[in-house]
Amino acid sequence: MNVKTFKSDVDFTVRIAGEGGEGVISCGELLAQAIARTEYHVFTYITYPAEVRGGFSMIQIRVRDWTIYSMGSEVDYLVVFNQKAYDRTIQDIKPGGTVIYDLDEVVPDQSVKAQNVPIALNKIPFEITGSRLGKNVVALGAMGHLFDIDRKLLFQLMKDRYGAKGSNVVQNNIRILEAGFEAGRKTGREPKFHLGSEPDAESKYMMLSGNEAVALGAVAAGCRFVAGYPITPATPIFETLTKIMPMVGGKAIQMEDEIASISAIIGASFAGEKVMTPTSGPGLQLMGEQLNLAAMLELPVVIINVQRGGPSTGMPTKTEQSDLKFAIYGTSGESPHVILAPATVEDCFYQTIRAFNLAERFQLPVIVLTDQSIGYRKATVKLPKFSAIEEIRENVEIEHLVVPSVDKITIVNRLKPRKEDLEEYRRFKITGDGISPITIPGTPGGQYLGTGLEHREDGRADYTPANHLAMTRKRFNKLKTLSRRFEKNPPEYYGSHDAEIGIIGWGSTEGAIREARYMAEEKGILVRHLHPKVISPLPNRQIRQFLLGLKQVMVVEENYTGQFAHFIKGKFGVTPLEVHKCEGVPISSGEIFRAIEKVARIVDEENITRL
Amino acid sequence: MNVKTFKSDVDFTVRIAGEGGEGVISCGELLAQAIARTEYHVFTYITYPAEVRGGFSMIQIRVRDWTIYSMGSEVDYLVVFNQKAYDRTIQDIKPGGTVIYDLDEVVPDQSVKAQNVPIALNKIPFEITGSRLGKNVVALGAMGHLFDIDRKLLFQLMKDRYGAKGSNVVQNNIRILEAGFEAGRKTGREPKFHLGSEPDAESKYMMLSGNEAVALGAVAAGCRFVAGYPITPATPIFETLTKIMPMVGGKAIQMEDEIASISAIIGASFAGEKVMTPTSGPGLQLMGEQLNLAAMLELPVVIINVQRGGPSTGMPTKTEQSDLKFAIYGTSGESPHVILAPATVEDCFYQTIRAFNLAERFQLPVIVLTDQSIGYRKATVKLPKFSAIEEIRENVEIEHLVVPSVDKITIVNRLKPRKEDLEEYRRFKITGDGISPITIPGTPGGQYLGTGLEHREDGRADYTPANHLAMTRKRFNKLKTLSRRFEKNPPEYYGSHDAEIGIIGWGSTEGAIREARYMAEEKGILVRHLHPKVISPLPNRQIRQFLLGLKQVMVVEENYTGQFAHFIKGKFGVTPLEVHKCEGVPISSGEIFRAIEKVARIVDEENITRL
Amino acid sequence: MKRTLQDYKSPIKPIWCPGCGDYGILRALQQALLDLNIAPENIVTVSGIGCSGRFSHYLNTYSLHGTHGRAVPTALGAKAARPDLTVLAIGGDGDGMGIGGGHIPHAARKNVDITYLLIDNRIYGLTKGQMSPTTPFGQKTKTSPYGVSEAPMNALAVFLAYDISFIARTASMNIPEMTQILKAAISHRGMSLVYILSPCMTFPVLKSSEIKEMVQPLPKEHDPGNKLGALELAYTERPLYTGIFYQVQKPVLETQLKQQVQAACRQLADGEPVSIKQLLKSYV
Amino acid sequence: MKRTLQDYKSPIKPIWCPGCGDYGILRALQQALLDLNIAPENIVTVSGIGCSGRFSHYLNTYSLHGTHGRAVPTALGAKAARPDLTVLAIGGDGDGMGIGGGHIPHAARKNVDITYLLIDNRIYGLTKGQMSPTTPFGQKTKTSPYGVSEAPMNALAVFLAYDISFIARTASMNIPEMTQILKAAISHRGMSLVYILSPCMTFPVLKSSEIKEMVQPLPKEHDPGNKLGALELAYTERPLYTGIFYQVQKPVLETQLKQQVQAACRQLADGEPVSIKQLLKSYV
Ligand SMILES: Cc1ncc(C[n+]2csc(CCOP(=O)(O)OP(=O)(O)O)c2C)c(N)n1
Ligand SMILES: Cc1ncc(C[n+]2csc(CCOP(=O)(O)OP(=O)(O)O)c2C)c(N)n1
Ligand code: SF4
Ligand code: SF4
Ligand SMILES: [Mg+2]
Ligand SMILES: [Mg+2]
Repeated sequence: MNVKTFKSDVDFTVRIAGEGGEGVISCGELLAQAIARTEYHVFTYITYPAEVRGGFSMIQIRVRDWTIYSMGSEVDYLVVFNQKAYDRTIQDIKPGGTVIYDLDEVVPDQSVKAQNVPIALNKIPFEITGSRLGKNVVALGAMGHLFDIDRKLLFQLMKDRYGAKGSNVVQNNIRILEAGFEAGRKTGREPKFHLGSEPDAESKYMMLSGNEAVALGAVAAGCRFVAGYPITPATPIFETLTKIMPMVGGKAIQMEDEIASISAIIGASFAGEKVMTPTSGPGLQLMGEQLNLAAMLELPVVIINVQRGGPSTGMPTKTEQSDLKFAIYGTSGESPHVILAPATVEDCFYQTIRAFNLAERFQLPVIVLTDQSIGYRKATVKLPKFSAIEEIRENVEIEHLVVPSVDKITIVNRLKPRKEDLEEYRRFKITGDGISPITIPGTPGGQYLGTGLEHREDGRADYTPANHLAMTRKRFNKLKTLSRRFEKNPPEYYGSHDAEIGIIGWGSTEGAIREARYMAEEKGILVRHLHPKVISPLPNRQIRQFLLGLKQVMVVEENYTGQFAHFIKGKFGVTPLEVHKCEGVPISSGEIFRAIEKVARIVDEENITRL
Repeated sequence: MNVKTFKSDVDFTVRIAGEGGEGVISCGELLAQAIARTEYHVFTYITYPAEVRGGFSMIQIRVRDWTIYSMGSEVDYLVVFNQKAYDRTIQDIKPGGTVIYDLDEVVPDQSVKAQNVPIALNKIPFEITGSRLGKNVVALGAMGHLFDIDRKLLFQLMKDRYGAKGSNVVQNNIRILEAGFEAGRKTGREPKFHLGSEPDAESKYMMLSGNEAVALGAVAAGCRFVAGYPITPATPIFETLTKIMPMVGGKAIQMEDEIASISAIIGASFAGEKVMTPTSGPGLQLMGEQLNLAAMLELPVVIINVQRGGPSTGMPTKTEQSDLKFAIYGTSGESPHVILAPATVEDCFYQTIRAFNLAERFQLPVIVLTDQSIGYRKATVKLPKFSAIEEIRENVEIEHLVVPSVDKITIVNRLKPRKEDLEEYRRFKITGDGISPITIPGTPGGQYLGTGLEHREDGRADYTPANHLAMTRKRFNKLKTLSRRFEKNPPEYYGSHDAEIGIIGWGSTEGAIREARYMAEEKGILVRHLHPKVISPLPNRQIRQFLLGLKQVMVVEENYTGQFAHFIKGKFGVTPLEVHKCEGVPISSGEIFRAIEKVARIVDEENITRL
Repeated sequence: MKRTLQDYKSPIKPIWCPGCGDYGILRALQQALLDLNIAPENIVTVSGIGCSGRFSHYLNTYSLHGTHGRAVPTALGAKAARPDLTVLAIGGDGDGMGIGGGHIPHAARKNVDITYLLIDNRIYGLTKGQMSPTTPFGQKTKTSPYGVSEAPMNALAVFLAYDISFIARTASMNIPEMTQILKAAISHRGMSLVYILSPCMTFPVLKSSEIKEMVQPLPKEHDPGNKLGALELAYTERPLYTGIFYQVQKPVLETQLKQQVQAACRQLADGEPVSIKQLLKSYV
Repeated sequence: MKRTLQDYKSPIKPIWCPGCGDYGILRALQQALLDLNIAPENIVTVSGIGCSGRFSHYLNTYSLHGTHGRAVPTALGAKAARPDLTVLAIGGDGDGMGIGGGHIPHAARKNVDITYLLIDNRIYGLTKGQMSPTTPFGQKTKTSPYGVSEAPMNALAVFLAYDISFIARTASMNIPEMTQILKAAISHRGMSLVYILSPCMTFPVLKSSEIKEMVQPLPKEHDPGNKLGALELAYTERPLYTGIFYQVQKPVLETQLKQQVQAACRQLADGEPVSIKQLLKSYV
């Protein structure tokens, strides 16, 4: 990786903040969408209030002429709809940044070094429509002016968004938008960025949230059966799927709770479908018993767990990486399952496909751990090479399993029995790699009993000591086979081989860590960064190789107890420096960078030897 | 601890085996009960079939003139009701042991070195009553003869057991029992042990199963509200409580499922009661969301988890220690709770009391992990000194918390607010030790909001970053306080300080490890044995001290993946030799002893230095 | 001491959307508690998760805002443990008929003396507009973009089949009627269910105007002791009747539990509860 | 190919207690499947946990013996995924009305075309004799040593209120009647529930002789389309009627799901399902 890629010509951050119900998010999303149609990259981060109305709400948009790795820590443009929002966010403004605010509602703090741009956010729409609604559209127009966005593009997007509400609403909004442009112009500030005058004719980028990427990944992987129950912040995955599943001939069913949801997908998987259910901590909590059943029946199921602030109901609209140990150990007794953690919005798409491939190939539950910040983050995602999507029906060699990527997507199905397997079919046959051929209903002679009780190869319940040991071993053997496969991949880390400091992270923090590394490299501190996607079973050999030669390793994660750090410590005998954040908001590159600096000083001063 | 105590004059093991429905267990229990009324100690181990009728069933009874630590590995007397039971158990007979069997149903293996005692187990009752039932009573009579048990005592016990079925049933059974004695006499074998002629007039011993000990411990601790749902092997705890709770003025309610059970006890704890629910793995699985709620509301609740063979429905009637990590990490997000693991039947009583004390004092959920083997094991348990049961209503100093024992039982209640606390009552006030005074309904001015959402000190929902961090810290602070208290206890290990080999175990394996240590000491191998009862949070200092000077440490547990060993490895940087058994049956002292021998050889040969 | 409405209000200001039906219900509930003059410290309120789950935040009672769907068994535990308290459970249509629906018949069978306010807005409000068990067939919502394809539940009929010992329906804008019903419900010995139609402003599947149009008080001649009659009225779709559909006296959980203690103690030698010493000695 | 009863039997021999009602039910079910001549490989059987949960072990079908209380939503998933299969769910009174009771009304609302055999022996058999939701008031069991203190559930009334589209009651010893009912239930389009009274020999709360004494076929004139009539008969305690109480035609889940696909595709340019390429491009 090259240090130079960190520098960009265009790289700025906009934050819009207000109260739930003021249209904060839609304002930001329209802006982001408009920019995504240009040649620039966009990355958004959203905080919703837990309440439907009221409560603090914000969206942050980073715009860049190159791949974006994180939400950015300081804000160039701040748009605030009321005093509370101003007070709560003003400390994040970059010195000299621009603050747009309602001139009647907000009294800016004169001690802050910023360019204040008061606009009549409330009055303007009121004069046009007689209603108090529309300040978000004024703000959008004002930004349209400042960033020199093509009006027609914004008009089009407004039409797409509000068209269903009738032409009157669209017309009003367009008039407000016009007035917003005018208000922007009247501030006397020249457009700073020219963000493309025409929608990019043949864009190669989708604009996706992490949640949407997961939903699309499932469809791409061949999933045609989803059962779910709404829960923040996973609801958008399910909502997206209720819309798109029927478009591809699939099914998405809302159930009465999470237990019923996972039960339904187990039934559907037993019947032969590729299945999934999306949820968040409290929902996954209710699914454990059935998750265990799926492991025991050796049925492929994929569960998406969009982590939120915990424990208990906790902070539904906030982010946290605190379900790691729960996802791994949250089932009674001992049963194998796999945990994947996508690192970016794009990765949400590919790791979801991978989750299905692994679930099907190894006949076990796979949990994909994302979180609120990645789920609600929107980013530009490159379209995959469609010519490289390969559907392989079944019996893919384990050696040929690859990680799906923009260049190659392989779809893997479960192992079908050969004719001779059906002669005296043993569903849970003990094999070298632990995987037994599986029949689906409709196959004559393939009938079998799948029971959550301990059972023999032929499915019959059997509690004898030797059988329990043999079948436990068989089930865990699948995990071993899987580990062995992935151990063969080269250790995929970023940064310099000569670094003395290593950072290990997982999930949504990748971008922030990556940027922190760039910042460190600029200061001459070399850092190596490992970000495993398969986080259980851990890629032992890869991590060991990564640790080789380091003087200090840091583990970055968003929780209180340092869950991933414990694994690294327990399994590899190192004592990592734990960088946690447990505040419901993502860790920033700045915070990580400061930790790196500190470690660098210690490594220097204390003359630590390499691990 | 003295090596000599291992040797006894009377120490023998009886096993009765047959099919479910043949009265195997009641035969064994009557025998054990009779012996428990003498001066001898008794220890039983039971395997039930999962089916109501049919399937293998057995009970093993060890009799000794001194404290018994384990079920014993070889059998002196084997009673088998059919060929299947014979085939399945004969390999466990001690060379020269006695085998009693039905002469019509069983053909003994002549290659086995045992004394065969055929008896007409089936024919005798048929001749008396015309029914096929009663072979267990014949066997009981025959053993009555062989062990020289007072007939009157057995008659009395039969009356107690079958009295409710009518005098006819009792009379028939007594006639069959007589015939059994006669059949025993006719074998020509002299009574070998004289097991007391009269019931001990003033016995100081109870005969309890681990499950009963838990139920009684709850009552002793002041628990007066239980809600539960039947699940093997925890059902007897709940059944016992439905009977005894009303006797002490308490309440035990059967709910529609485990979610409702834990919900009800949360409601009752909120209302001010000491509460409990007993369950097993799949049930605990369903309780996680509410367990988390209790942690967030900081309400005392005690959950008993009687572990069974897992995962999923698994092997309900078999034993396993595989819910350890699940008990610790089985909740979403990060919330503190405490895990206790009783080591003996007696300990089930005292650790349950302790669980309530800790739950109340620290306002958090405490999980007591027992297992099928300890739950169904019956043993003689010394009555506590009643004069030493102290009920302290509230505000016990944390420093004064002691481990309840036969000599001293202190009952601890939750921390009540003082008058000034109520002036502007803050239920979740941040204090030095993390514990805030708690009101119960009916207290004027004590009204508060308890929510599973993240909240401020006064209970109001609050998701701001600083608040989440502060409250998470507060909740975990309670665990820290608790750890600090227990770290002050001296490391409680058994065996020699000079030992080079250490064994760490937890839960029901204590007796087997203890015996294995004695066996090793007899061979001149010194061993040190640590058996922590608080297994989460782990007593770090104690374990560290225990490890000091060892050359090799073994961790013994009954599961597949070595769950406790992972903690020891992860937290203390040692690589323990893992001795697992994952077969649904308890590990025996012999198996552990053989592992010790092997380790001793390695330590010797490889000249390992002390840790 | 003369109590006022203020005594039942917590210092937290409601954050429901303007016009939300929950405001009226909160108002009526506070009024009912005041009219019955129940000391706030003797009230336990347990609520589920949803917009309606927020009630516990706004009442100056011992308030437990638990998890989704578990308000009723939690309230049951509180009442069984402390029969001296007034215990309320509150939740929405998703909370009480979706995820938590399995608990209701069993609370009914135990006939625990709690009052359950089930607030039906025919939508999942808090999670922003997904279909609920009472959303009408064909309705488009965020999770039924092609229209709901299942039949809505007739909640009243189901509750009658559960034989809950007090069952009433009312509407969030009928504050006087609702207050009267709530008073009757709280005063009833045994489980009482007050089923409240309430509009959601933000996801308007059930609009205020529709409710007003549909509801009508029960015919005067209806006998609340007549279950089949109540069922027939529950199946009537136009009008949607409001009032007390059903009320009977049945054994109450708390009394039953007391009788268990009496029965247990009668079996004992001296008819008194046993001490721990006696209890342990009985296992010798 | 002429099938025989043998084709529906798995090689595993039942281990129920002698005289257990489950034997007769197994027999009738196998006979019904044979009479309908359904290929064993096209049948999915999902059972819960309990003595009655063992049915899946003894049928030569695609059999899933799941967890306690989840047979119905699991079966629902199988059927929704594969409408071509015949899907059965089987469980006991504890499994289906206790822990699993919350799922039934929602399967009913979806009207998924499965047949659910709910076997009521009024006790928890497998766990050895604890009270269940239908154990009579006052009955002593292992967890009600002082007598059950709650009202038993009137299961039929509840199922009628759920509006399950086919509801019948029968008894385990009435093999010919049960076979006929099972055939009608399996042939019914939509969710069918066959509620079977069955004696437990080992924990005899409901005895064979009692059942025989109590049951009687429904009056001939009963119209299964008349719900209130069915409710009245369901409330009749003596005799306990057997036969088809209720049968109506309603939209079936599988059809509804198909219609969703059609609706979705109609909205698309060419009326054909989209490819993954088209789908992704719509997010550009
Ligand atoms: C176990 C669990 N699953 C899902 C959720 C998400 N959730 C919160 S409220 C709600 C539904 C609320 O609807 P309703 O009960 O009708 O209440 P309303 O908001 O309409 O008053 C859901 C699904 C949750 N909190 N917990
Ligand atoms: C989650 C869970 N809780 C409890 C149990 C224990 N359990 C197994 S079967 C059963 C009740 C069975 O009763 P019923 O459904 O009436 O079936 P029957 O045995 O009478 O046929 C219970 C409580 C379990 N297996 N899983
Ligand atoms: S979303 Fe609906 S139910 Fe929720 S507060 Fe707003 S109006 Fe009320
Ligand atoms: S316990 Fe009862 S229900 Fe279970 S198999 Fe025996 S007779 Fe049948
Ligand atoms: Mg609602
Ligand atoms: Mg039953």
